[in-house]
Amino acid sequence: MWAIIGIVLKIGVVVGLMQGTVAYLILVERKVAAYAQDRIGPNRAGRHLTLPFGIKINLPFGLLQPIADGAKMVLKEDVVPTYVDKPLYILAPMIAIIAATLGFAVVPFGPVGPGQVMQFQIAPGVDIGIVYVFAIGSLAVYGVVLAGYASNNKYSFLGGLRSSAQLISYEVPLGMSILGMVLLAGSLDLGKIMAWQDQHVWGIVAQPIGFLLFLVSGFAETNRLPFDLPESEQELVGGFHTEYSAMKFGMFFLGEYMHVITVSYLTVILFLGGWDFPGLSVEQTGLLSAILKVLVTAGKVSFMIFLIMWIRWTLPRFRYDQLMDLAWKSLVPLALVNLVATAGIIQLIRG
Amino acid sequence: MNEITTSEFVRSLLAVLLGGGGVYLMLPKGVSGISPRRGFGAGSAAFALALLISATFWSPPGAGLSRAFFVLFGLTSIASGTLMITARDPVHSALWFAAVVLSTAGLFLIAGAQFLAAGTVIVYAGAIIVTFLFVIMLAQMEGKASYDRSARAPGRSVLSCFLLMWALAYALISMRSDARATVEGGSARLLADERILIPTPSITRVGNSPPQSGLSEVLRRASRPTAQLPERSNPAGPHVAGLGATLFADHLIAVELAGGLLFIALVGAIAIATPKPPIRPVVRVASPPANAPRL
Amino acid sequence: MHGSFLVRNCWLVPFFPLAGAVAAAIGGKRLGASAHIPVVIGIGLAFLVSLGLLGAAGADSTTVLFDWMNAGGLRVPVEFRVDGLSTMMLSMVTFVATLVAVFAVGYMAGDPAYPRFFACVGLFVFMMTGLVLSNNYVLTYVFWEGVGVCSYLLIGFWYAKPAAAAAAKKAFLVNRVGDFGFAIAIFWLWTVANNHDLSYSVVLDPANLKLIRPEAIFGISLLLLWAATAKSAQVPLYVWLPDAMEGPTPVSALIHAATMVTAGVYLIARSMPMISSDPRVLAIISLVGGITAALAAAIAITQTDLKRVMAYSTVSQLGYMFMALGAGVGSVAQLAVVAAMFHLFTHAFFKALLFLSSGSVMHAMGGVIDMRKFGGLRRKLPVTCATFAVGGLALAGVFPFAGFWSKDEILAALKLASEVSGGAEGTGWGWVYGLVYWVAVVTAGLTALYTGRAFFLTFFGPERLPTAEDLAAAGHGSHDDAHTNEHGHGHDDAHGHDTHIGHESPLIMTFPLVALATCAVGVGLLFGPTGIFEGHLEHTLGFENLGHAEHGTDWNSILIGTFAALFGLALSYPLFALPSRIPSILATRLGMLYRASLNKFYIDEIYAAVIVAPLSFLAQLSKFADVYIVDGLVRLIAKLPRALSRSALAPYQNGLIQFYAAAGVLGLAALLAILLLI
Amino acid sequence: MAASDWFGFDNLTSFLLIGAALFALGMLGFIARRNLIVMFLSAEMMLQGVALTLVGFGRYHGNWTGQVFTIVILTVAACEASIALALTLVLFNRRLSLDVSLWSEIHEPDAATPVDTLDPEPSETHSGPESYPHLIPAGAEPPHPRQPWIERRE
Repeated sequence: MWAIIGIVLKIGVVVGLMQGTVAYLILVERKVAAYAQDRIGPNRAGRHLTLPFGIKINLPFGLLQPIADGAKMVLKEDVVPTYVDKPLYILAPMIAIIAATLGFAVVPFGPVGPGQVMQFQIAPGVDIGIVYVFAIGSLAVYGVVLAGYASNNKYSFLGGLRSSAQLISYEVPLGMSILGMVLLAGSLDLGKIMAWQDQHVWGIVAQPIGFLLFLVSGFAETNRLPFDLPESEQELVGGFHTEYSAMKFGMFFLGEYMHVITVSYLTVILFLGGWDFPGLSVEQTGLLSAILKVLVTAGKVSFMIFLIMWIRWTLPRFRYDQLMDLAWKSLVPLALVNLVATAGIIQLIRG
Repeated sequence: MNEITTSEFVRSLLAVLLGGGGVYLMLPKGVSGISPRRGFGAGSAAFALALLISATFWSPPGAGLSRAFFVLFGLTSIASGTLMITARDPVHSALWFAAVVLSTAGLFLIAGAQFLAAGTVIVYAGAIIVTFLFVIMLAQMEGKASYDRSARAPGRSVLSCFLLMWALAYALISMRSDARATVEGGSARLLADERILIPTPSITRVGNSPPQSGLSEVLRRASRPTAQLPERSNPAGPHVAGLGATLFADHLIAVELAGGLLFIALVGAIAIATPKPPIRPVVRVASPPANAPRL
Repeated sequence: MHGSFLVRNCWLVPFFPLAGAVAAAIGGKRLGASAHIPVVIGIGLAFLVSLGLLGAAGADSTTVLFDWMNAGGLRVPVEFRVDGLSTMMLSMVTFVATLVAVFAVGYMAGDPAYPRFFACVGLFVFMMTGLVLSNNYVLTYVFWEGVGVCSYLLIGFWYAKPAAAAAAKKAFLVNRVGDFGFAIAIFWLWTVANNHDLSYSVVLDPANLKLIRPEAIFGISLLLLWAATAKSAQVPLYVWLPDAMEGPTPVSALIHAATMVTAGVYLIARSMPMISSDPRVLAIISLVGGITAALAAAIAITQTDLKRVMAYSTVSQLGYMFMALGAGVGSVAQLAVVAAMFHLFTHAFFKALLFLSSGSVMHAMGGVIDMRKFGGLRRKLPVTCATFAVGGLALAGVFPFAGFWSKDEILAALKLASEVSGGAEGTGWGWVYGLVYWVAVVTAGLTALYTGRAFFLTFFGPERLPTAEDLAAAGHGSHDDAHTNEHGHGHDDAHGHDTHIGHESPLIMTFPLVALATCAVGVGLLFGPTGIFEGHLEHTLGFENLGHAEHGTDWNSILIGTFAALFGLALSYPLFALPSRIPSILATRLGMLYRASLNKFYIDEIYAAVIVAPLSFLAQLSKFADVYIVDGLVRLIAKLPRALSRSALAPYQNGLIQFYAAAGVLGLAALLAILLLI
Repeated sequence: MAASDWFGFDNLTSFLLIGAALFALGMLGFIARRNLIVMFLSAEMMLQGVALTLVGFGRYHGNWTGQVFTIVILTVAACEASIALALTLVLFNRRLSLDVSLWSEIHEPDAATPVDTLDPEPSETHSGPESYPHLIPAGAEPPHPRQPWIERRE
């Protein structure tokens, strides 16, 4: 019974934290975009704020902007266009956000394993870990496809079509890119993969090609630039979410950023050592080390998120045929070669 | 009718009759006099009742939460399946099938097949159904077609399939009764083989030799007859590792065959689907510009 | 060591010709005019191996290659036996086959189906050597049928020619009659054989033979004789052999003179330990041989076709062998078998020689073989003339040629047999042997007569060449009588054979002639008086148990035989070499006899009337019943469902795949429900 | 542990019942629906039923064979989907329709044309929520479009 309550608590904390983080990520994104374009970005919300009891605060960097954005989202009129397929239209953003959230169930955001003070993972000890993440990730495409179909709008429809093809295509190299790491660690459990990296080397050293493939495919899976063809504003005027407004649109937004977080976490765990840092090792089980490890992970993830944003505002968008060529003619063969080579080398070394 | 109690017989018959009637009402068809919406509503109500009756035959494994989840997933899978075959819009059909797949994956989890659950979701929900959706969208941009609104001989189809379902269910239920009856001293008639009473049939036990690696070991296991597979293979090890070990050793040939099949299917699909002129009998658009992107 | 290695690998003997045949069959198109190379090499290699085996013979050894059948009580391994009899036969077969194949290279040159010919020849040698080597009756039967098939293929080699096709069919059918007897014999033997083992080494073991009831032995022996009469062309089943001359001449030489027709003799000789225990069978064998020998010789005298004369001569000489085999009573048994086999051995050489010489003549005459159409060829064809003369002298049995020695032994054996069987303590069949003895003597005279006739008609008298009409009748100047126009190949004038008319054959054809002639002179002298042959043959399964009494040289028989031969030859010279009217006068005087002989004593016609016509009538009857009654019923029955389905079931074949699926499901569900409820 | 780990014959039967139901429903969809794609989906559902049965048996016997064969089924399903969809696209390109009734040439050469082309089975009318627009309860109601929504989509 207590275990269930504990799990529910954990779920609440993690989901809540993520939602909050996402809100602030939007702010970060806007700031990064502004710096990339030599602007200032949002800097008003939170300044000259008067709280009750006359307390005046002056928050920098527009720190309250997310709250304003959120309020706007929630309070706007929720328009359901006339000719949409209503059940699917409503279902689509739900799927988007649920799929993004569910995947986090097995992602360790700190040290896991026997002997730790606490399992920093909602569902610890799932030995199919990474496969579960992919299973849930593969459901995310429904949100986009259904949104495109249900909107009953040519642009949205094209966005949905593009999205389905793109996500299916990039799932293949995505799945294959991590197999090298899985082979090395000998487990699908994310915690064990981190432990292996602690005892040996980081995945980015052991599997540089795998890292690259994962990064590229992960970008495509999150539908972010340079792979945001399903929504590309210039061609499809927003693509699959053209017809969405208010909180439904906000849910897509939320889902996208949660995807970014998940992909960042996975990259960090699989290729950047997770909580691993000079001075930290698997054997340390104390509270202090646990906190340190969580912080280290969070720091790496923050860097990854920044990297993703950076790339978004740096690189131009692919053309659709280039996108497909990249997946099927470059990434898939490369991933196969990488996998075979890794397996061969492992076999050679282990005898 | 000795092996099955009257209550069970009546319940199963009721469930199949109600279910069949319900599905008949739910199927798209142009019967005058009944509004499709009302028919669908009545049908789904009847079917839900049938579903509940049929759930009385289930005895879920595990305890507590696990049992609840089993019932939930079981009901969802069958209900989604029914909705899939009665949906007017093929996109809805595909989505209901996705629901079937997800429920089935849940049932897999309860049966202890975690990897398979995830794999089913990835392959079916993630790839196959999305591809279906893609094709439906490509092919049916006009919306709902008339052929989606009329089932072929719904009465006849429902009759055959629910007769089949009832026969299968009857066999299963009566077999269970057999097991019980024989334990109590009755006689088994349907399958006069006492092996069904043994919880685990005797598969030739292969000595628990220490696990060896190496090609020769793999080949030895791959060429072993299936009847000689170990009864409980590596119950202690982690799930995926055990599955992988048996997959790539005991069932190596099946895996290789499946791989070959996949490859051939890939080649075949590409060969079939590559557009060859004339692509469509009705020319809809002017010829694309010379520098138009491929695909 | 060397010998045992060869004995263990005696399968090489059949293997080499088979490999050659397969190579010629597969690569025939590519090899073209050199298609003979693999076959000749294969047969030659087989001959070399046979020679090696001859040296290693004496070992009574079997080699089991693998189990062919193993079902219930029947176990048939593919096993080979190397002993005196088989090695003798092997070396003879492969030697003659090698020479004939070499001869055929020249003879068959330019034939459109050249590769097919050599493939068949190779296959035949494979079958024949397998027959000789095999160590059980079933395997022997397989090869027995195999040589029959090869014979069929080769007789009908020019299948477009109606006569050849008919002859092939006739040979095959008549042989089937004999094969039937062989099959029955094997079945019977299987039921009585010890442990149901059909191996020679088991069946012919004296201890095992004692276990078999005498009636069974009598029946089986008669059935084996039946089989042998067909394969070895004895009365009453000899009728196929003369017709078989429709095949190419090398085939006649190889198969229908030297090798295949000896299979029957071989079978009887092989089974001698079993057969010799029943004097009745022996007497019948001897009688059959005697009748055949005399009848065939009588027919041969009047035939005008050179090859046909040789064919009847072959039948007659095979009759001699049977006579000898039949003489194997009591203590004479071994002598009789040796005599028969020795005659078989020598006959193979000189008869092959005679056939090849005839072929050479035919080649030179542009396909004409009728002796009335040519004559006085001794200057045009000196080599052929000389070799033919050697062969003829050997056939007639003149000292010191090969035929003399073997015929003398046969006469001696017959005489001994009559002495042994006659008298108070004898079996009471002595009179048969006495009769057969004199038949043999008379036949010897007839043999010499017709041999001389053939020789003198061909090579003496005024020189005559076939006229243009004769050539046209023989198939437009092609090099064999069988090359008809409908054969399809353009044997036009530019082919060049017409220009050869009247010239000696090329070296590749005369070389085998000379080689065989040498043998025809030599083998008798080499093996006959020296006892080598007898000594070699003694190392044969079961032969040591045959009676072998000491016997001296029978000068009486030698003198009588030689006299008969010389008399025959002497008679033939004035009759046929010099221009004389005596033959025609004789023909008119003895009109009926002459016509009977010329028409082969109407045997074919009698067969046609007694056997073929009733069977044909029965076949017509069956055909009628089949076409009108059985077929009618079947059609009637067939119409019923057709009509039914057209009206009642066809609508359900409506092309809707779902309908089919639904029907299937409904059936499945109904079946399941019925199974569960009832 | 023992209680929750126990998987008896009755538990197996539950799995088998659900599997059988999925199988039969899939069969029903296959023979009753006329859309090619829905038919293929139904076939896949039959495969799901079989997979469930296999997994149940595997659990019951305590070995991997059931799961291994479910993986094989997955493979076959993937192959089937790829080939079937390719074929469906080709068929669609020929007739511009996914109706399976249009592909009924496999019948007796002189048999009557299938029932569908002569006398189409009755189908539902397009009376439904989609034939006129949903209006948001705000402002004045716009005039009704007279055409059904499908025709206006061009």
